[in-house]
Amino acid sequence: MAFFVQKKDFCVNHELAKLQEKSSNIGAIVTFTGCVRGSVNGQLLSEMFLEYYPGMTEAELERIENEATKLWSLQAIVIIHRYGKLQPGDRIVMVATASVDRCSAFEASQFIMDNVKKRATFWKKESFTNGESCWVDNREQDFRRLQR
Amino acid sequence: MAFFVQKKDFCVNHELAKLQEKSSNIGAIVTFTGCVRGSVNGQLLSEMFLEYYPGMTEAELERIENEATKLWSLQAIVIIHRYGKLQPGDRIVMVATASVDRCSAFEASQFIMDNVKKRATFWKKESFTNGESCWVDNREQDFRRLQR
Amino acid sequence: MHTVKLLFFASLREALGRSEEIVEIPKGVNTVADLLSWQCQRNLKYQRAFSADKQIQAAINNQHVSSNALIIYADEIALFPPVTGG
Amino acid sequence: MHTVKLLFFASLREALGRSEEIVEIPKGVNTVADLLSWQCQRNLKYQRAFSADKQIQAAINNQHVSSNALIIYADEIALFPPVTGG
Repeated sequence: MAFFVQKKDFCVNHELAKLQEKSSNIGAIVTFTGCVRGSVNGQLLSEMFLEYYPGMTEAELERIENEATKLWSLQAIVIIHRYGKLQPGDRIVMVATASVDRCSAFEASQFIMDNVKKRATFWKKESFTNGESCWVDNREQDFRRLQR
Repeated sequence: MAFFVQKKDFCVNHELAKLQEKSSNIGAIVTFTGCVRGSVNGQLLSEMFLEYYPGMTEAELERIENEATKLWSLQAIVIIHRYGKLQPGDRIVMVATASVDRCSAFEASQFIMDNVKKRATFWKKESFTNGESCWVDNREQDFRRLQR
Repeated sequence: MHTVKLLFFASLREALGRSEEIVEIPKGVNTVADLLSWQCQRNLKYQRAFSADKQIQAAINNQHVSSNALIIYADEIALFPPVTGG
Repeated sequence: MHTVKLLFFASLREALGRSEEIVEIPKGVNTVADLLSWQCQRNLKYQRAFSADKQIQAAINNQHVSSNALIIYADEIALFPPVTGG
């Protein structure tokens, strides 16, 4: 079980290798990688800024990992989430789960990602090539208001 | 959409990079990696041999990919499955799916893996450190018989 | 007197122009909901920053807390818009 | 005469000691099921290799086919135990 909140990018190969060192009986590894999209609602993105709440964020990621290990038999988990300035195409987050069987690895990975999205204290601010920028939460609300 | 049946190992980083070249608007990439386990039913594995049916295997992987692209909006898929002699810990198969959203990437990846398992014409023969070896299908039947 | 350090994040931090603030919690402000409505009454900037549609949430001791959570024992309370990580 | 090339894979190939065989399909052997039971009657080795618990499956033109599929137009039929890839 490991989690990292960091500015720098990460190497998926390296993380998978570290995961496999944890147990010789891993049969399935699922990774989810979230990336900065090139455009949002048709608007070209120039940059994403990620803010986080030091202390609580790490505590929340740990709680999520603990919950996952109680629900599935997992041999290893790693969560890496970046903060600071990111460019389109950059990796934002990776969740990797390793298990003897495929279903546990898939279900745990989805559980962890859903909870990282709902509970991990990160906030995204998107800047667009047209000079505009806004916090994703506002955009979501605006987006929902537009759809009504 | 790409699929490879090959003897040699593959590099997950390299495959992810190729996937991201396919579209600038990828938000989520899910990879499933299946590996040779160290032991099976408590027996230490020494080697796995994978046989496949050239021609039909590739055709079946292509059919599975086509079905996935009809069911989910995916920007890229890659399936890599190895054959020949593999050691414990070696990668056997990788399925990677890229989409704008997380759910499509996850669901498509599971769909593809389930179908690769049920339909792709590969057969595994496991050799154990105690000198025994058997085809996985027989082991499955023996295993099920044991459990009755 | 109940002195509390408030931490502000993301769009709330930008709207208020500050990332933290030490405040004296007035009598009768016992829950997170009380705290948010008190913030609204402070001035126009706070009123807009804490308006209902902003869905401001709180955390105490590195844990999410609901709006009816008691704040009377907290010495630090984080306030922020809905999280958008992952 | 209906000549067919049979391909054998995995444990079936090992049980029969060969990976393929050209056979003349006798009259009345019209479906995959007919083909499997004909194989069983050939000799003891074939009978064991094609016994029901082996769950031998077939493919024609690179497609899985069910046991009641017609084989009368096939010039190549693959026969194999359940697949165990992935």
